[in-house]
Amino acid sequence: MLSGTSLLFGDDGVELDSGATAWMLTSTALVLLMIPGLAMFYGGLVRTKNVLGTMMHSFTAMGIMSVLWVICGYSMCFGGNVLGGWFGWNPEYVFLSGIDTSIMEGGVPEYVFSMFQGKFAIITPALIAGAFAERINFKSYCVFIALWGLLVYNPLCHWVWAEDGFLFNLGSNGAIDFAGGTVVHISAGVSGLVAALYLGARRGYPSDDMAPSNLVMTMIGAGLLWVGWFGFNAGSSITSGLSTAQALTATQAAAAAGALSWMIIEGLHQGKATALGLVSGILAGLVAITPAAGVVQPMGAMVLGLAASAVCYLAIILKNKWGYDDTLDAFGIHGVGGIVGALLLTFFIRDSWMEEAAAMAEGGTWTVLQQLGVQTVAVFIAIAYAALLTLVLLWILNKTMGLRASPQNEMRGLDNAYHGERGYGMLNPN
Amino acid sequence: MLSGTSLLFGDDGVELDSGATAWMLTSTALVLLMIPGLAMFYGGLVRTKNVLGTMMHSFTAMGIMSVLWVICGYSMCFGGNVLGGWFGWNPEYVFLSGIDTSIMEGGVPEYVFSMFQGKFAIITPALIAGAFAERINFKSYCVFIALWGLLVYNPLCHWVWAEDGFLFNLGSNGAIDFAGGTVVHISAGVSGLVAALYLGARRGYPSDDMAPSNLVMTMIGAGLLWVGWFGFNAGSSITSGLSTAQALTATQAAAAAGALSWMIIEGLHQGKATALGLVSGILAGLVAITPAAGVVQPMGAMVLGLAASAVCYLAIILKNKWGYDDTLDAFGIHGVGGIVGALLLTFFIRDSWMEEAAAMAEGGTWTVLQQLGVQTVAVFIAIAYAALLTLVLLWILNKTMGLRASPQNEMRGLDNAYHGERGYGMLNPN
Amino acid sequence: MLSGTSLLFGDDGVELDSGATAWMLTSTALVLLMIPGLAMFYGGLVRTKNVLGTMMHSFTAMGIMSVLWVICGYSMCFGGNVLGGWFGWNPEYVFLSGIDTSIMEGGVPEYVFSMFQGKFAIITPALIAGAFAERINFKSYCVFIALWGLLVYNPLCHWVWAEDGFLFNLGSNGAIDFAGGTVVHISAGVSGLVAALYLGARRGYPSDDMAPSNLVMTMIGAGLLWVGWFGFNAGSSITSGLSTAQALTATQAAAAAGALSWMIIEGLHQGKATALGLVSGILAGLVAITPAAGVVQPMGAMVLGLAASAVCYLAIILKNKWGYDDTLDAFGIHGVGGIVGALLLTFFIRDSWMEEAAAMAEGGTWTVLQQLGVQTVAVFIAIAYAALLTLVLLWILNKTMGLRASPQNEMRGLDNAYHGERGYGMLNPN
Amino acid sequence: MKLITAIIRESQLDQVREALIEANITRITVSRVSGHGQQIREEIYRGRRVVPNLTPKIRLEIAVNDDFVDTTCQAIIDAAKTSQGTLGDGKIFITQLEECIRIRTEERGGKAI
Amino acid sequence: MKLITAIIRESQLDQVREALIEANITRITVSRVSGHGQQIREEIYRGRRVVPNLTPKIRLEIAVNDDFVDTTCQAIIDAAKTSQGTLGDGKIFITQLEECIRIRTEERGGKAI
Amino acid sequence: MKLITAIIRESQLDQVREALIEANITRITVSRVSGHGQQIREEIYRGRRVVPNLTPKIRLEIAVNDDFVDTTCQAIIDAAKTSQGTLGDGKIFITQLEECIRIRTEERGGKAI
Ligand SMILES: Nc1ncnc2c1ncn2[C@@H]1O[C@H](COP(=O)(O)OP(=O)(O)O)[C@@H](O)[C@H]1O
Ligand SMILES: Nc1ncnc2c1ncn2[C@@H]1O[C@H](COP(=O)(O)OP(=O)(O)O)[C@@H](O)[C@H]1O
Ligand SMILES: Nc1ncnc2c1ncn2[C@@H]1O[C@H](COP(=O)(O)OP(=O)(O)O)[C@@H](O)[C@H]1O
Repeated sequence: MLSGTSLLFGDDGVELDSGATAWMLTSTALVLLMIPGLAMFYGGLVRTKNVLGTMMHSFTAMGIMSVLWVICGYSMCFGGNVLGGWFGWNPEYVFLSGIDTSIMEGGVPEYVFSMFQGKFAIITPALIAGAFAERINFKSYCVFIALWGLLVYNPLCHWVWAEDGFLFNLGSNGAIDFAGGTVVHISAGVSGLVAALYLGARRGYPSDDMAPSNLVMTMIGAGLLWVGWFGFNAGSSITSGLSTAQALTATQAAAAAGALSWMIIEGLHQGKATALGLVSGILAGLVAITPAAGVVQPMGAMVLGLAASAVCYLAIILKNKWGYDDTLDAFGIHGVGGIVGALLLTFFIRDSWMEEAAAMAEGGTWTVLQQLGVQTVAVFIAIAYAALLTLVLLWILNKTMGLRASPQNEMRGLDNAYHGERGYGMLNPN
Repeated sequence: MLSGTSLLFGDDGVELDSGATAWMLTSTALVLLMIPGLAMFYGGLVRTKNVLGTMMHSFTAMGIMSVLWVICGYSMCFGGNVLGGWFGWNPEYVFLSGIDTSIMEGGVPEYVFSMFQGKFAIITPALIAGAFAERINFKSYCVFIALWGLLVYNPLCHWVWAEDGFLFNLGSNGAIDFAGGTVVHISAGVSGLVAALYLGARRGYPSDDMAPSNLVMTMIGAGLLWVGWFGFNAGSSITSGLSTAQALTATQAAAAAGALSWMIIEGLHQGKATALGLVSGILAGLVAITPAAGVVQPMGAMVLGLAASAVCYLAIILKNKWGYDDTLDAFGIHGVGGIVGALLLTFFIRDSWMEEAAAMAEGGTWTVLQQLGVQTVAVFIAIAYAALLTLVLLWILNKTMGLRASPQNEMRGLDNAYHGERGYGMLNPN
Repeated sequence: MLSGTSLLFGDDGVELDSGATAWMLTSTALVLLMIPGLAMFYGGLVRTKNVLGTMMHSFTAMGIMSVLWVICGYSMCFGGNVLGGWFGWNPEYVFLSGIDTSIMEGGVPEYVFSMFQGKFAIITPALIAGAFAERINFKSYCVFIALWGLLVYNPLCHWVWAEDGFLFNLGSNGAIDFAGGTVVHISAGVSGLVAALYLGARRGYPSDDMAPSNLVMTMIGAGLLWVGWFGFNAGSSITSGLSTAQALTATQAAAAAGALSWMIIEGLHQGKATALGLVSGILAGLVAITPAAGVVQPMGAMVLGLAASAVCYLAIILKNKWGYDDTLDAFGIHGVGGIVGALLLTFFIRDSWMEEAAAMAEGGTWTVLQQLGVQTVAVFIAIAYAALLTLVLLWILNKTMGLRASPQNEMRGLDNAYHGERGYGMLNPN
Repeated sequence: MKLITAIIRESQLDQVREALIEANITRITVSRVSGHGQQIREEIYRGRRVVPNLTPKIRLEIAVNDDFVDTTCQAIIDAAKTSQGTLGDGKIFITQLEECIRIRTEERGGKAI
Repeated sequence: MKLITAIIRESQLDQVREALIEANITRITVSRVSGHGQQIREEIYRGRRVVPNLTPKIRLEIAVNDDFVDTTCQAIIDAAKTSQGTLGDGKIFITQLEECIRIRTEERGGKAI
Repeated sequence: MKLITAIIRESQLDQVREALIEANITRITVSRVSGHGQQIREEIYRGRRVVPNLTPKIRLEIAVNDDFVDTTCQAIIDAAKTSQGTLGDGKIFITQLEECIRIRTEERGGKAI
C-alpha cells in the first residue's frame, strides 16, 4: 500500500506533475460516473418493462468498450497513421503494454490519459443506444457497439485528436473539438438517427403514448451527467491549470444557460416548464459547449447554451412532425446540439487562440470565416462517415443476426425477454 | 485537446499550483453534486404527487443562480465595497470577463474560485425550498430565488467572505465562518422559517399525515450530500494542504458523531432508530461543522456534531408542538444546526488560531468570550438581515404574482399542476 | 475561508505535495461514495420490506465505525506493535490529537491518510452485512460491527499495512495486498459466511423465492461502486503519480473484464445475460484486482477479472447446491473474489517488483512460487483469524442480546420492525 | 350491503376523501390503477402533448350498508367531477355484497362494515 | 351488466389490449397484482432459475353489458393464452354488476358502461 | 362459487399466506392498497409518531367453491389477527362469483377455480 512515490520521472525523463495527474485521475472517475448517469437518464425515460434492458445498453458498453480499448482501441486512436491515416496503430499500445512507466509531456502518466480517453469510447456508443431503445435485440446490440467502436469511433477519434490526424491539422490551427463535439456527440447522434430510421419505429408509435417510467431517476441522472461533464470537458485540457479552469467555467455557464432557456421556451410554448425539459436543456447546453469549452469565454458559453436549447427544442418538434422514432432523442439532443456547438463556437473564440492561429497560418492572418469553414468541413466529415459506416454495419448485422426484437419480445419488454428479470420488484407485493 | 500547459503563471505573475487547482476543481464538482443530492433528499420526503416539483426547486436553482452568478453575482460578492459596503462591485467581474487568465494568491485560477463560490449561491436558495415545499407556485419560486440571491445571499456573502466585508473584519481575526454557517445555513434556515410562516401550513397539516414518498432516495441523497460536503468544507480552504486536511477530518468526525447521536437519542426517545433520523443526524452534524471546519480539531468536531443532533432533535419536537409547517425542516436542521455550530465552535478553536488572533488584537490578547461575542454578533446580523429582507420579498411577490398554489393545485400536486408530468410512471402499468 | 496556504511544511519538515494531497482528498471522497453505493447495491437486492433496514446496515457503519476510528481505530491500526503485535497503539493517535499538522513522507498530510484509511474500516463491516441481510436484529448488528471492527479489522489491518505488521514483513517484500484483498474482502467475506451459517437461513429459504425489490437501484449502486473503487485502489498508492496510474488502469481493466466474462458465462449457461450478472461480474473483477492493483499490468488485470468472474459464478452455483443462505453473496463475491485475486496475482507481478523483492531477499533471488507461498499464508491467516473471532463474537452476542430477528419481525420486515418506516411510500396512494 | 367501486382521477383523490369524510363515510380502501376510456390530452413530453394510452387513475372500494349507497355515490360524484364534467372523470360500479367480516372481532354483516 | 375481472401475465398485456380494442372493448381498468397459482420457473437470479412465490400479474376490470360478455372473454382468452396454454396464463372471474354510473354525466345503467 | 376479498395488514401477509397454504388454498391474487379505517399510530417521522391518513394494506382476492368459504375465512382471520385483535386488522368481503374461466384450458365453473 505504501509504495512507489519515488517514481517522479518517466522513462523519457519527463517530470511528473502530481497536481495535473490528480485532476486527470479525478476526471477519469468523473467521466466514468457519466455512464451510470446516462443509464439513469435513459432508463427513466423508457417504459417500465424496458428499464433494465436500456440501462444494460450503457453498462454493457462499460464492459465491451473498455476491454476493446485496452486490447487495441488506444492503439487505433493514438498510434501513428496507418492505411493512409484511416486510423492509427502502435504495437506498444496493444494491451497498453508499452506505456507502463511513460509520462506525457504535461507531466501526466500516459496510463491516465489512456484511461481518460477510454471513457469517451464507452460513452459514445452508449449514447447511440437512446435512438433505438425499447426495440433492439440485446446480442446484436453488443456486436454492433463493438464493431461501431472499432470502425467508426476509433478512426474519428484518430482524425480529430491524434497529432497526425488529418482533422487535427486542418486549416491553420486545426478543427476545434475540445472535448468531443464531433467525435462523441455528432457521431453518436447521427449514427443514432440512421439506426432509428433503419430499425423503424416502436410498435404503437406514435399513436400510443409511451410515458417515462421514472422521471425522478432521469433528473438524478442528469445531475450526475452535469457533474461528470466537468471531468469530460475540464479534463480534456489534460492538465490542471488555467485552460482547465476556463473549460470548467464555460461548461457551467453553458449548462445553466441551456437549462434556463429550455425552461423559458417551453414555458412560453406549452404554458408549463417540465422537469424533462429542464434536464434536456442542461444536456443541450453541455453538448454544445463540449467542442467549445477550450476556446470560448463565459458569455460566449451562455450564448451557446441558449442557442443549443432553442435549436434542439425545434429539432424535437420537427421530429414529432416527421414521425420518425428517435426514442430518446439521441439525434435531437446530441447530434443537433453537437452541430450547433461545433459551428457556433467560431464566433466566440478567445482572441489569444485566433492570434495563435493567425501566427501559424500562411500569410499570418486567420479569420472567423476561415475557421467556420474548417469547422464545417469537420462536422460534415463526421456526419458523412458516421452515417455511412453505421448504415453498412446495420445492414450486415440485420442480414446475419437480425437487429430488431421480435414483436412478441417487444411487447413483453426487453427486461423479461433478454435478461429474465424485472427492474422494480417492489411494485408487486413480495 | 492537448493544449495550454504552458500557462503556468497568471497575468499578475503568480505561479500556478496545479495540486491546489486540482483539488479546487474537484471541490467544485463535489459541491455541484450536492444539488442533485439535495433534490433527492428533499424529493424523497414529500408526497408522490410533489416529487418532481420539489426536485425542480433544486434543479431550477442550478439554472437561475448560475446564470445570475456569471452575470453579476460574483461581482456583488467579491467586488470592492459599494453603497457603504452593502455589497461589492467590480465591473471586471461582470460576465467574469476580466479574470480569464488571473491566478489567485494561492496558485488557483480565479475562475475556479469563482465557480466554486457560485455553487454556494445555488445551494443556499435550494435549501430554503424545503421550508415551503408542497405548496408554492413554481413561477413565483423562480422569481423569489432570483431576488433572494441578489438581495440576501450576495450581500451576506460579501460581508462575511470578501476581504473588505465588515463581518470578515469584525473583532480581532474576523467572525469565523469557514464554509458558510451564517452565509449558507443560517440565512437559508431563517429565510425558510419566515417563508413557512408567511405562506401558512399545507392543506391538512398537521392532522393528516404526509408520509415520505421515497425514504430510500432520501438516504441516497444524504449519502451524496456527505460526499459533496467534503468539497464544500475542505474546498473552502482554497488550497490542497494541511488546512484542507484539517477541514476534511473535522467534517467526517462531525457528520459521523451527528449520525450516531441522533440514532441514540431517537432510540432512547422513541424506541426505534429511524433511517430518516440517522440521515437527519448526518445533516445536522455537517451543518454544524460548516462554519467550524477550519478551526476545530477532531474531538471538538465530534462534540459539535453531537450537540447539533441533540439541539436539532429538540427543535423539531418544538416545531411539532408549535404546529407551524416547516415542511422539510429547513430551519430545524439548517437554521438551528448552523447557529449551534457558529456559536459552539468558539470553545474548540485550535490554539494556533487563538494565538494569531491575539497577535492581531489590540493589547495582544484575545479570549474565547470575546470571540463568542463576535460570533454572536455575526449570527444575529445574519438572522435579522435574512428574516427582514425575505419578509419584504415575500410580501411584494405575494401582492404581485401570488405565492401560494391554489387549493386545487395543492391537491392535484405540483407535478401535475406546474409541470404536467408524473414522477413515477412505473407505478402504473404501461 | 481564505487561509492557511502558508502551511507548506509539516512539523517534521516534510514538504507538502499539493498534487498528491489533492488526489488523496479526492480518493477519500470517492471511497466514502462507495458506502451509499453499497447501500444501493444491497438495498436493491432485498425484499421491499427490508430495504431501509439493509441500507441502514451501511449507513450505520458510517456513524459507528467513523467515530471509533477517530477515537482509537487509527491508533490500533497504525500505532506501533503492542501485545506482541496483536495490534498497534500510539497515544498520539487517540482522537487523532497528535497529527494535527503532521505531513507524511510522500507529502500528504497524515490526517488525509487517516481519513482515507478510516473509510476502509467503514466499508468492511458494511460488506459483511450482505451475508445475514433480512434477518438480523438491528441493535445486535450495531454492537457486532463495533466489536468486529475493534477485534478483527483493526488487528488485520495492522498486520498487513502497518510498517511493523508481521504480514507486511512476511517473505522478502511482504505479502502483497495493495488495497485490501485480505484486510477488506477476504475478512468480510469469511466473516459473512460464518455469520450466515451461524444465524441460519431466512424463513422460507430456499423454497420461496425472494425476488430483488429494485434491480435498477442495484445497478446504479454498482456504477457508484466502480467509480468509488478508483479511489479505493488508485488512492491506495498514497500519492498521485505513476503507481497511482498503474493501479487505476488495472482497476478499470479488471472490472471491465469481469463484467464481460460474467455476461458471457451466464449467457452460455442460462441463455440470458442478466443485469444482476453483469454487475456481479463488475464486483468480482473489482474485488479480485484490489490486492493486485499495484503489481499487475493491464493484461494480468484482465485475466484476474475473468478468473474472478468464473470462480465466483461457480461458487454461487455451489452455494445454491449446498443450500446455505449467504443472502447477498458476501462470501461468494467478496470472499471468493478476494482469494482468487490474492493468490492469482502472483503470476502477473510486474518484473520490477520481483527484482526489488529479489534484491531484498536473502540469497538475492525470489521466485513466483515463493511469493505464492507468502500470499497463501496471508490468505490463510486472514481466513482463520476472521472466522474464529467472528464466531466468538456471534456466540457471545447471541447469548446476551440475541442476534436474530424474531420470526414475527422477519415476516413484518426490518423496516417496520426496527425502524418504524417504509422505504417506498409512493407505492401506496398518498 | 353493497360494494361500491369508483374509478376517479388521481388529482381528485383528496377532494373525494374530504367529501366522503364530510358525508361520514370514513372507511375506504384505495388503490392505484390505470384506465383507458374516452379521455385524451394529459401530459407533456419534450414539448409535445401526448395521450397516455393508459391513464393513471385511483380506484376506491367502499363497502356500505344499503341505505348509505346513495349518499356515498353522490359525495363521490360531486367531488370527482371536474368543471361540470369532463371526459375522464370516471365511473362508479355497484355490486351486491353477501357478507362482511371484521377480522379483529369476527363480527359479521352490517355491523362489521 | 357484468363485471369481468381477468388476471393475466404481464407480458400479455399489450396483446390483450390490442385484442380488446379490435373487439371494440375500449374501456378498461388495469392494475398490478401478484398471484400465486400453479405456475413455476420464471426468472433468473445469479445463475439460478427461481420460482417467485408471488408472480407479478396484471388484473383487468371491464364492466360490460350482458351481450358483450362472451366477446370480451373470448378476446381475452385468445390473446392471453401462450402457446396452446401454459401454466400461469391466468383466470377470468365474472360477477353481477348491479349499477354503473358515469361520473361526468351522472348517467346510470347500461348506457353508462 | 364465491369471491373472497380480504384487506389485511402488510405485516401479516406472510403469516396469512402460510396459513392459507396449510388450509390447502394455494391460488390467490394479492395487491397493494391503502386503507382508511379506525386504525391510528403507525410510523415515526423525525421523532413524532404520526397517523398516516391512508395506511398501506394488502388486498387478497380468492375465488373459491362454496364449501371452501368458511375454511378460507377462518384461516385468514386466525393469521391476520394481531394479539387478540387490534384496530386495523382488516376486513373480509364476500361476493357471489357467477363464472370462473381458466384461460389456459378454457375450463369453466367450479373446476376452473
Ligand atoms: N366499462 C368500463 N370498465 C372498466 N373501467 C372503466 C369502464 N369505463 C370507464 N372505466 C374507467 O373509468 C375511467 C374514466 O373513463 P372515461 O371513459 O375516460 O370517462 P367518461 O366516461 O367520463 O368519458 C377509465 O380510465 C377507466 O379506468
Ligand atoms: N382461485 C383463485 N383465486 C384468485 N386468484 C387466482 C385463482 N386462481 C388463479 N388465480 C390467479 O391467476 C394466476 C394464474 O393462475 P395459475 O394457477 O398459475 O394458472 P393456471 O390456472 O393456468 O394453472 C395466479 O397467479 C393468480 O393470480
Ligand atoms: N367499509 C369498508 N369499505 C372498504 N374498506 C374498508 C371498510 N372498512 C374497513 N376497510 C379496510 O380495512 C382496513 C382496516 O380497517 P379498520 O377500520 O382499521 O379495522 P377495524 O375494523 O379492525 O377497526 C382499512 O384500512 C380499510 O382498508
